[in-house]
Amino acid sequence: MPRRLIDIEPKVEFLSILNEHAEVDQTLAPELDGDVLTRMFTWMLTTRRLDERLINMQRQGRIGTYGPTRGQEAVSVGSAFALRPDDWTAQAFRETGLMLARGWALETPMFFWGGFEEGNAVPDSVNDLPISVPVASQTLHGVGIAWAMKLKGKDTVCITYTGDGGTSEGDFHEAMNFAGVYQLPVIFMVQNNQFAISCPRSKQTRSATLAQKALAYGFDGIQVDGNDILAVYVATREAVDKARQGGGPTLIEAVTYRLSVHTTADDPTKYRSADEVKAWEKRDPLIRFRKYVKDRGVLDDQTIQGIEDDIQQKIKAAVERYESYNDADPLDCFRYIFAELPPELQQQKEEFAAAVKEEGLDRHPPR
Amino acid sequence: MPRRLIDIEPKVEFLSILNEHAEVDQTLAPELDGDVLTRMFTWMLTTRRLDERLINMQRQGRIGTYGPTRGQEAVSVGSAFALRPDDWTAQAFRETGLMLARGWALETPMFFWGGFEEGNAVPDSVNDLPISVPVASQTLHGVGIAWAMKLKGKDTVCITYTGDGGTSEGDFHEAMNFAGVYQLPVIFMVQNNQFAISCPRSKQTRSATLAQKALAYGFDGIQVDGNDILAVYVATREAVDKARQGGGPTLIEAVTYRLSVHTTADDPTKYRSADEVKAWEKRDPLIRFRKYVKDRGVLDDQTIQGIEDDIQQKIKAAVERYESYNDADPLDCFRYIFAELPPELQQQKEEFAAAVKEEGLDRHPPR
Amino acid sequence: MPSVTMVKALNMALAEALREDDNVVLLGEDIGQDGGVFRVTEGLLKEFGANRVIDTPVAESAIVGAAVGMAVYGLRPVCEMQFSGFAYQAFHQVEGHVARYRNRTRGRYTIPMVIRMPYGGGIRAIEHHSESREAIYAHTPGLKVVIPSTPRNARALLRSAILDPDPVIFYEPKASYRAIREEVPEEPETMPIGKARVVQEGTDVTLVCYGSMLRPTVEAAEDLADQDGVSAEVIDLLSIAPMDSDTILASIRKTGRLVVVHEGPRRCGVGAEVAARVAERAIEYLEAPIRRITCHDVLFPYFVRERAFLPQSDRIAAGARDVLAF
Amino acid sequence: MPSVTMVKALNMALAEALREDDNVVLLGEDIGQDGGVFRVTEGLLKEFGANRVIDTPVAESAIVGAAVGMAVYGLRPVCEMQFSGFAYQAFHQVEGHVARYRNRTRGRYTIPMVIRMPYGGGIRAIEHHSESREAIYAHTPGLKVVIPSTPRNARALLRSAILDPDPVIFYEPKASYRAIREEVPEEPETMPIGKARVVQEGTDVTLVCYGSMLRPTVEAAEDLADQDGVSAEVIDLLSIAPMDSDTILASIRKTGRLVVVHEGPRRCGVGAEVAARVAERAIEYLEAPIRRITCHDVLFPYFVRERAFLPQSDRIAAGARDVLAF
Ligand SMILES: Cc1ncc(C[n+]2csc(CCOP(=O)(O)OP(=O)(O)O)c2C)c(N)n1
Ligand SMILES: Cc1ncc(C[n+]2csc(CCOP(=O)(O)OP(=O)(O)O)c2C)c(N)n1
Ligand SMILES: [Mg+2]
Ligand SMILES: [Mg+2]
Repeated sequence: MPRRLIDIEPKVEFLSILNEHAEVDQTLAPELDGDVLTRMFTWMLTTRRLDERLINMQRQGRIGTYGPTRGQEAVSVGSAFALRPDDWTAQAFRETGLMLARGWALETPMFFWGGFEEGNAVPDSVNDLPISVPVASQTLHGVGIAWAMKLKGKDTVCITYTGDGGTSEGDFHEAMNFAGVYQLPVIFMVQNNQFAISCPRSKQTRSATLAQKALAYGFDGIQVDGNDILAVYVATREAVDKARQGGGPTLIEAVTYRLSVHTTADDPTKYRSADEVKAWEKRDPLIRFRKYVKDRGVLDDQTIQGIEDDIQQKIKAAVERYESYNDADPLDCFRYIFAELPPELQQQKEEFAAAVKEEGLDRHPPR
Repeated sequence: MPRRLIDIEPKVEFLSILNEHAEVDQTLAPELDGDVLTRMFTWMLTTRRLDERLINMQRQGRIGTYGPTRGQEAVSVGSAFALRPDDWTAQAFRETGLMLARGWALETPMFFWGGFEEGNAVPDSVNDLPISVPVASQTLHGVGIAWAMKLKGKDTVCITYTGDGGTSEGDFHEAMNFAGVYQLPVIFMVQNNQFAISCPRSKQTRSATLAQKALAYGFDGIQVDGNDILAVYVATREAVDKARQGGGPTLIEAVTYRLSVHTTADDPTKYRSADEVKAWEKRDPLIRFRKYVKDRGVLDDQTIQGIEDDIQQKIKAAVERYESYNDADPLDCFRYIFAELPPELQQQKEEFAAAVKEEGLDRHPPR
Repeated sequence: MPSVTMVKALNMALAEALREDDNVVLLGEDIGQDGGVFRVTEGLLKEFGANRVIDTPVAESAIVGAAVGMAVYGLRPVCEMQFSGFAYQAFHQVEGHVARYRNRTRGRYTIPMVIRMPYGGGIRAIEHHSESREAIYAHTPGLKVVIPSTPRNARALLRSAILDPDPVIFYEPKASYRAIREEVPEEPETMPIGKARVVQEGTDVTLVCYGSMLRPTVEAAEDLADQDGVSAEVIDLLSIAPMDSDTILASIRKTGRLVVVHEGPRRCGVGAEVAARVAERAIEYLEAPIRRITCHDVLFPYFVRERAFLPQSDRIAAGARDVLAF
Repeated sequence: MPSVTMVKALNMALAEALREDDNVVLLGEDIGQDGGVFRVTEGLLKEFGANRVIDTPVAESAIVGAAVGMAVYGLRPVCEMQFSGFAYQAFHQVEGHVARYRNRTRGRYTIPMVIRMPYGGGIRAIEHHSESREAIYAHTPGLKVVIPSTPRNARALLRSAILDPDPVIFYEPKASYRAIREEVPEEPETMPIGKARVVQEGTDVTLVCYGSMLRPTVEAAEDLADQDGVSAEVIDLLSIAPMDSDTILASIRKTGRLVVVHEGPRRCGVGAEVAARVAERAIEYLEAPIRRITCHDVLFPYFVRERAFLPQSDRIAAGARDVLAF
């Protein structure tokens, strides 16, 4: 047959379990015990509350420009729960929920957005990369980590995160391609929050879904409701299990929405309507998951209030740790550049030390 | 339906018209009159003969390293015939057939591989970019040209060429994505010649076809038998017509084979078997097209011999023009760098001129 | 004469170019609907439409690479890289094609393109948003590299860059975007690319700077005058490729002393080039070692530590005192 | 002691590293089955297998970016860029991550990585295959940049680079790949990164060079001795970041005259840096203007014109005569 359709493999799926009315598809819902559901809920709520606090801190000038995560908590928390502690992650910059659920300190994001390298303090026991600012560049690091795991014969996996905008970068393509060629235990989580700053998803790429981009690399893609933590969890879990067993990579498109500004320097009224935002606020992942855990009798208003209080306590303590930190020695830039400082940098360090001392900047308070 | 397959659009096709036994599918064969078929054949044969000559010239040290095109003539000649003169092209480095069919001088490839900038002498009447060496980088230039055409309201198109290896580069991805987003009149011709130097197609990417990569960008992809000039012509023509009418981009994967070395510096016995090459030699695009034009009564052995003689004459004349060219002034590097030479470069030019004169290199014969 | 910030001045130059020449098109991330993350392109989409002011996906190589095609075709693209720290994604297109097309085709195809990008520290930004790496472009043959320092010269130089028949990297000191206002004429003006500006004449020491370092350098010159009675000559390079050797050398022949100031790293930076030119062509006039006041050859720190890291007027004045004391 | 080419010496160093440390892996285009387009990795796939010597698709950013992940995880990747002219495709990974990870994470994650790439002209290659742009890496904080010049130091320095806990750009002079043979010891050896080598002592003029310029520079020194009775000191930098100022300055204090030689463009090149260091710290010893013998700030020509373009011993000797005549 000289002119024929090519049958494209694999197929691309869509998955939703807990919809915006908090209706749940029982056949698809994962079996998670009350403790896990409580922790999921707690981390989502913590992420939300920390986000609110960080916005306030930015307004008060206590940190710099900040990139909120409001509305996207289900993606980063849900996927975090599908991982083992010995798995690795390579985040972009809107995965605060992941960091928290993986065990990062609550004050670490304050340090990051506050202008401290201390904001990349990966806890000792945690295998995560810090925030990566150049869009999509970290997808390649995730590939490299997964590759190293495979070469070393481990059964661990690595998950990388990027945004809808990130899928347009060459690095995303090269990462996906290497992952396919070497069948690496890597999961590409694309947080499709509908915008790359002002660029709407529809103008980012012409493909109907981001999930189908996996077809270009010969591996599985799945689109999930990213405001549905159960769907995110299930899809990630399946991808992780498959990767762990040598089944190779998966692309997960999590369809969500950035309810807040791109960063605190951004004015979204320039590029989207209040109505659109309102419509998405109804699909808030936290509202439906709160209802779900209540409906299932896992939590009630009182226990939730207890969790709220506990979170506020913890955030308060984190803010105090952040604000009382005073060790911002300008000479640090010479301390971590190389394992051993070469003579010419030793000399620059001395020159610099003398200058900042002379200028009274050596005891420059961090804020 | 909360878990379902996503229907992927558009579809990807495969096309073959004139198979390796020179059997033709009459329903699909384009209606081309004898004159066109003769010219197609002539350019294919010219490309083959010039290729043979260039390999000889390399062996004799009359040019430098050379990248042959043997076996891939149907792709570049066939696609050239689907274009109008006012269309543009952005080639990689294995499209000699395209250059010739578009009107480039026969000696120009000699200059290019002989180490002269004169090897980029685009004829005045021709809208082609010169050879582009950084793999896949030219796909973006093709996109930019198509974009300019669209912005200017032209009905012209641009075709870009790259190899199977080129599809792995970030630039290919970014070019495809922009083409889709802006619905540009651009055709991506991928010469899948099964190798990127030593890397076989199967290790270049995991996707079953290269054509299906178009799905990642929401536009049409088609795989054609790249050793079948009729299929190449038809697929390109359809893509060109669609683009001209505002229908946007197309990816064409032309499945072919590099019958010769990657370049004359390459030793393919390191990475492929003689048997494999032999099998592909049977699928030589020239053998089947020669049979086709003979079967159709367009040419006979005698007319073909006449064409051969004429080609040899023309190549001989081209070699003479190349060999008699003696104008390789080393100062040229200062002549074309900017429209106007800034003072500091004027000064460097004088310094350089004095040095080469002193060293006796100002009259350095080119070869 | 309206008094404007550099952001506004750049906006004016872009609007003027778009108005005068249909072949001018702008491309970049968030430059249309959003008006640019620094608002340099504010209002331009509305006035000129989406075919002239083009919002792109997040893909720097595509922006520059597509602009190469546009330029070859005959347009005059003006690309914006959102931050200089993300222009490396496009560097292979810049080095491989933008800088080469005229030479490669012996003038048949040319690249009348401008690539604008904000650079430098001082705005309390996150990683990759504070670096200065102008020397990388200055080291790349085939490019011109222009760095304005005030609203008026920013507007005039951007106009010159857009009118230039060859590619220009237009490196914008983002710390100066809104730091000062300056009067600009009603009518568009140009400035020659490759000419430095003697900001302040002096006889004792030459301070060479550009971009956002102009302000602290002028302050240092004032301090030196006030506190030491020293007469410093301040040169604002404005273009680092080509670089105006004549103005620098004339000054050194007068003062015999050189301090070069920049934000970029020291090793193989613009300061090295200035020093080398003086050591080649005016060594006999030098009365003291030259001095480079620059960021050090380490990574630009996150912002709580940047104030100490960036050269300030104190450090520049101290450098001048050193060479004066020799 | 076997006598080997630089290609073989590099091959030995790679084999030794692969043999000694399971964490060493090689990645690159055509480095496995094909043995590398210059045959530097010949035989390694066979000895060490496809998990250690990895053929990749054509994607430079992926090679370097994946190697970042590998390095963070604990491997010691050695990447090959097929030509330095195609390393720009990965430059954002180099600048953005390779150079930064240790500093970013305050030592929690480190990048013990080597990126090898052949550079330079003289092999009659097509466009993009002849350039030298080492200064771009030297200008990037967080990198070491090593440039060997002979088989023996190539082997020793590559070993040091692989053992180094931080990222090293290993810039290989391809014109020297097979130009000479040199005896190398049976046992692997290292050389300290950051130390220059005085190739030939002298008292009248200092010639600073590196990489493939070593040969013409030594020839020039011989010419100067033979024809002019001039005693030239030849310094081979071996590493341009860090750069061994002490050796350069000690020489200038002795000779009072400096000629710097390199293939890369002049503006903001390594020659500028050497000149600036001398002008900062040994100006009082300089008896003549310094001189840079380099490629000019124009594009590297296609190969029929390259012989005149590349600095040769004549041009270097002429430069030395100029500064000696001052
Ligand atoms: C390579 C690169 N280009 C540009 C930027 C500036 N920038 C920061 S975030 C962003 C948009 C990213 O969009 P997306 O990937 O959808 O992530 P989101 O911000 O929506 O989470 C851009 C363009 C950058 N950080 N890196
Ligand atoms: C960016 C870049 N990387 C590497 C090279 C070296 N190189 C030249 S051709 C080639 C293989 C290209 O393969 P493919 O795209 O399939 O084209 P083909 O040679 O088969 O025509 C490589 C790796 C290059 N020219 N450009
Ligand atoms: Mg987004
Ligand atoms: Mg190929």
